[in-house]
Amino acid sequence: MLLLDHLWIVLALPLAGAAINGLLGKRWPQSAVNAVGVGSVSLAFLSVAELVREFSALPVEQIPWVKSYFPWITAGTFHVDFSLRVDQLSIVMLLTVSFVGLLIHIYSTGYMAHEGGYYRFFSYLNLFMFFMLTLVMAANIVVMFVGWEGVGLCSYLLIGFWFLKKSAADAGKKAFIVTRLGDFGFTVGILLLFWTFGSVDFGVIFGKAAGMPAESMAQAGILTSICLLLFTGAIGKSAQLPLYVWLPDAMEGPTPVSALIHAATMVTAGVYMVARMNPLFSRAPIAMLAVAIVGAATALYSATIGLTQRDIKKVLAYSTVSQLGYMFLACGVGAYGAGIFHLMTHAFFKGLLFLAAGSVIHAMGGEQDMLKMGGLRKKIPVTFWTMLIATLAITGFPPFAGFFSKDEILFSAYAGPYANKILWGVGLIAAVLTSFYMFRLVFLTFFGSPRFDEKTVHVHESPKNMLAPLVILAILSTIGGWFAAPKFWGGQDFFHGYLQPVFAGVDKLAPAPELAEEALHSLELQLSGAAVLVALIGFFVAWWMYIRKPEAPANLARSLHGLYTLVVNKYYVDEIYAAVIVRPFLWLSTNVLWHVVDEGLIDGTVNGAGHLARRAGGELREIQSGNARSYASWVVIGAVGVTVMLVVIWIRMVR
Amino acid sequence: MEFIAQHPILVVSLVKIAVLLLLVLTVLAYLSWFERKVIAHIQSRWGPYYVGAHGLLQPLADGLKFLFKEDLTPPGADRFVYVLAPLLALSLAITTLALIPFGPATIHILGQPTQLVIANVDIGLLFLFAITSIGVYGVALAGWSSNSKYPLLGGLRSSAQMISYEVSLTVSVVGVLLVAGSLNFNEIIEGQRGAFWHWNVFRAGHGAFPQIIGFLCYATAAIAETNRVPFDLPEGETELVAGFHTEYSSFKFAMFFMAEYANMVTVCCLATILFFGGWLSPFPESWTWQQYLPAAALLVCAAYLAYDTAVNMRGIARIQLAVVTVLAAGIGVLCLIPAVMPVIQGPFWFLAKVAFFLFFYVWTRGTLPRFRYDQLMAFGWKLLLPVSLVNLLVTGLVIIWPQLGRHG
Amino acid sequence: MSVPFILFFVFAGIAVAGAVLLIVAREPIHSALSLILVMVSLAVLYLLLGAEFIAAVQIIVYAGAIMVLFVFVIMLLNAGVEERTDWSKLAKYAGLPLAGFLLIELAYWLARPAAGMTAALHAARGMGAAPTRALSEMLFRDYLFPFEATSILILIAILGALVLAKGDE
Amino acid sequence: MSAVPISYYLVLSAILFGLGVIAFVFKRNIITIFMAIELMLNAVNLAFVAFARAHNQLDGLVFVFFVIVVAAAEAAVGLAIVITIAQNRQSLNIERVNLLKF
Repeated sequence: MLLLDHLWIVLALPLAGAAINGLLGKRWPQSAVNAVGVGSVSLAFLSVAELVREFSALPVEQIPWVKSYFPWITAGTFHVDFSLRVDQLSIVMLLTVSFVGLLIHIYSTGYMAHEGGYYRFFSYLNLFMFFMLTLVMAANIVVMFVGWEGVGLCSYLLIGFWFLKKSAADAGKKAFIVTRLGDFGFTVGILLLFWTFGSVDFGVIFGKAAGMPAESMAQAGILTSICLLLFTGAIGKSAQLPLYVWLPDAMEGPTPVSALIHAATMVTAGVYMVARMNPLFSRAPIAMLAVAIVGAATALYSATIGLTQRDIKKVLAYSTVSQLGYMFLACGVGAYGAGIFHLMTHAFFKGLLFLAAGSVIHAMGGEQDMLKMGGLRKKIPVTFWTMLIATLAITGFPPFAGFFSKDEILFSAYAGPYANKILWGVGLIAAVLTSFYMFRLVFLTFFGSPRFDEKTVHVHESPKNMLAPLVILAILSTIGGWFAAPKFWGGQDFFHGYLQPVFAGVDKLAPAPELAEEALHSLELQLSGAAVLVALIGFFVAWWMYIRKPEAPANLARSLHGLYTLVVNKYYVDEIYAAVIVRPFLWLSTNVLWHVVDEGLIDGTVNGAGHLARRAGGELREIQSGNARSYASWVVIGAVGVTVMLVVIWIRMVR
Repeated sequence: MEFIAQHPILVVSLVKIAVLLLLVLTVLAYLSWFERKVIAHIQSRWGPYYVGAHGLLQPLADGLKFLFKEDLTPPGADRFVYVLAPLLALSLAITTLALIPFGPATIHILGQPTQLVIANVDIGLLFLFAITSIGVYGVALAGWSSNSKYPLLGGLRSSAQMISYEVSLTVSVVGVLLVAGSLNFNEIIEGQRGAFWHWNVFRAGHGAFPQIIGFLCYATAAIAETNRVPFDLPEGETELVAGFHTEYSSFKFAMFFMAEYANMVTVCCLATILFFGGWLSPFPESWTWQQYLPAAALLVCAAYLAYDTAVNMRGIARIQLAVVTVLAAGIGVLCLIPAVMPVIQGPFWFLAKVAFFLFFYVWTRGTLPRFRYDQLMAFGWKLLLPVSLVNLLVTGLVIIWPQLGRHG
Repeated sequence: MSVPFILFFVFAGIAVAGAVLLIVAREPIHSALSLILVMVSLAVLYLLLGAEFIAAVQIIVYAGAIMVLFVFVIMLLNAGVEERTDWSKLAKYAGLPLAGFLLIELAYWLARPAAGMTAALHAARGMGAAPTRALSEMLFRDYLFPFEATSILILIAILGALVLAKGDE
Repeated sequence: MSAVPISYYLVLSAILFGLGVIAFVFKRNIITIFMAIELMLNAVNLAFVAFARAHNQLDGLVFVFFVIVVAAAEAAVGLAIVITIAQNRQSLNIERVNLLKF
């Protein structure tokens, strides 16, 4: 029971690591920084493992396990404890986060070896781990919000890690600001939550929510508005339409950061939050629908953009966005379990993809343009094979991890409690595109003839401490799916069984349509067949375009010129935002807020006060004549004043 | 008229004051004669000799001389202060004597109880100090007002010196106060009742500590306080002509002169009271024959005078000395009258002791050279004050020793 | 008109006269003398009030030590007639009138028997002289700490005076 | 014989205090100003004694004692300062000692 009683240890470890590295690490050798950074995270992972062991020994009635450490904010009826909560959902998240985090830390020791600010990097990473774990273990939404904003901060710091590079700094700012937009909604949602339930504690909220009647499509109520507001936060954090724009730019950050924060963990916080709030969402159908639609739309939309990107990391970024869209689609159709499952598998293979991409870039000496690569298959085999596995996983070939999760999402979109054929179709198309651009990536990078100058660029395989994580993640991406392999595939659906208690409410509210066993099987078979077929189509198209006829893409681009340019330029979304939002805002800030309000009002007031003080001082100064008799006279004046006052008071008393 | 009837105390006091004033003035006058005589003999001279037998009329001559000298005021002098200074000096000096008890608290003169003191104040000692402490002004103001550098320097010196030594004077007396436990002269004296070994100088045991050191400090400080040799810097002829009273002449000068002697007397009286049992006789009271001592002393004196008259004197001097002899004999006989005898005891012993101290004063003057000013100050602050403080400390410790023992 | 009244008025008059003299005198030494006059008469008033000890201390310390110090300094610096510069307009037009006003005000408000004062009067009649012994006991028992504190203060004052007087040597 | 009413003493002390204040403002000679301060202290002392008498308490007298002691200390230091000032500025006129201004 050590860790169950002292959950804070899990958080304290990375925080301590961050503090030590951040404060002392500057003059330390890299080995020491590694020891602290990686050591703290590995300890955190071990403690999580121990926590899982203890948790599994816990009797059912004690779940969820909540521990409150100290009252944090108390204002009238508004009371917030710093309290942590552990249940199956957070266990899954904990394991994923801490393990992937650990691997990526190890990877970073190799990848960042030649970078300046080494200690800073690891301190930020550890800090990020701390906030992410806080977010996951939070027992009330305020503490969760702390983690939420904390990871945002770390993402900002890490995107702008090379802050001397303007694009990096701008990207960091962009990420921060765009996310803020979402967080605004999130904050309002929190207030609304408190206003509705009189508490911010998950236990209390869910308890009260369970008593509330489910709202229908016809009449949306407070729950709907809460959920929508919270979901805006999720949109911002998880880069969904229309706030996805920051994520591609976030690729300015070091690749491990992209892997950890912008693929595996942080961006999935939105999904986690929605899943965590499932008792509310399940009672707000409109919100559910919104989630599903946004998810599906994002999945398709960003997949299309992914088709034409040339920067290897950008491709992965857009694929991340679309995969997140899948997860929201899952949540939206009530298959939270599937969503979380896809979250986990995605963490594995997307992390792997990024790390592999990082390894490629490392091998290419910083080159990120796929059109300047090619034929790397032989030169960096380990990277190649791991990346191939990851690609198979993401495109959903059995028996890789992605297959099960994606298949499950599509299935529940087709036949789940909130089934919706259109969404299913969209998801399917997105799957085609996904497999296309992923294989495009693989072909462009590893096959064909080298399109770079072999003299200048001598490709080399990455060091062990970078390859080891790749291998481990590859293994996970391969077998990771079997947790959830449905009975139909001979698995025993461990994952759902495990998460069952958390999402119990949903199934009660919206039970899956009853189908006969064999009908179910046939349906599932057909759907998954479709999925695999789709993936194959994507594969062949990619193969045809980039292996058989390398000139085809150019022709296609020429023939569909307008569409092509549109997509290449990401539908000009950034430009539109710039024109519609950023410029007016800038103009407003410059001409109104700055020149009028700030300079005129605020500075005017402050300087005015200063001038006034100086003038007054200049006048009063004359009193200091240096003539002691004048001073004596002042004393006399004071004495007279006091005595007169006393006399007056005395008279009052006597009367 | 009936106002006086209401307050007989006023009458009595007035009478006392008159008597005392008369006595004191004559005594002061003759002190100068006494001093000159003693000094002369110390320096193996004759001293005043021609005015009256043994120069006994010299003081009268001096007085006349002072009266008839021209009384001039230096130009640019601050007239008011210039006149004020000597008045202040003398009046204060004499006023102190009003506090001195010459005899037991209550004796009977003409059947009614009387005190041989003008003002028996509850805290007489403090008052005496108060008055003497003002005495400084006489000298200081004199020095300042006569608008001349020697007096100014003299005044400065004297004020500095008097302030400095006043401290150790007071401190050295405090030891006695601890022993006596009172500020009233009569009580202090009564505390020393018994033979001479009960006097504060020698008294030891049960809450008392011999004040011999205290007395020495007191004597030294007192000499300095009265600007006498060897501490007579304010009027050091060799460097300051005559110090603060250089510019003074005639009667004002006489006032300073008398003031100085009056201060001497006061100081001696104080020494007698504080350290030597005031008007108590040095012998155990069981010795009843001692009550004849005053008469005896006077008669012996008269006898010697008679012999002297008969043998050495010629002409007018013989007559004068004869008168003195008769006076002495007469007083001696008077002392044998039972009614007078108890009255005379106290004053006799008191005056005897005071006389001794006055002689001691003159003696030191005849013997010791003058200090240098810095030596004076150093002596006062670095030696006298610490010693008297230590004396005070030891006395206090000895007195509270029993309590200490009881507590711890 | 009994003796105490006469004495009071005589010495009160002397005191006030001395204070006025202090103001009008132009020679510092005259001011000093008049101040001494005030102090002595105050001592007498203390005696009237039955505070013998305080009276004695008043004369010994104030008249006998402090004022002597003043006179000494005046002699040392040979302070002549003070020059009547009038540079402080404030003192001329505000300080002095207000000071006078203060005097009148205080005197006026203390003249009327204030609350409880009359009762105090009768209490005062009965009381005899303040016994020095009791005073000393109070001083050395109840007020022991302040007493010690003042002794320290004196010591410090002496040191300060020494340092100042030594000047730059 | 009747005692003098306490209020007489108080009035006297008030008058003396007021005169002290006047002197304090009116005089130019530093030493005299010092004396004015002493005068005020004396006036206060008188009030103390009077009140002590009025209330049959000795505390007032003790205070007077302390006031006197402090006054002594103050005079010692103050006069030392006066001497140094006089030596530095060759004048005792307080209006000439006016370097410490704006």
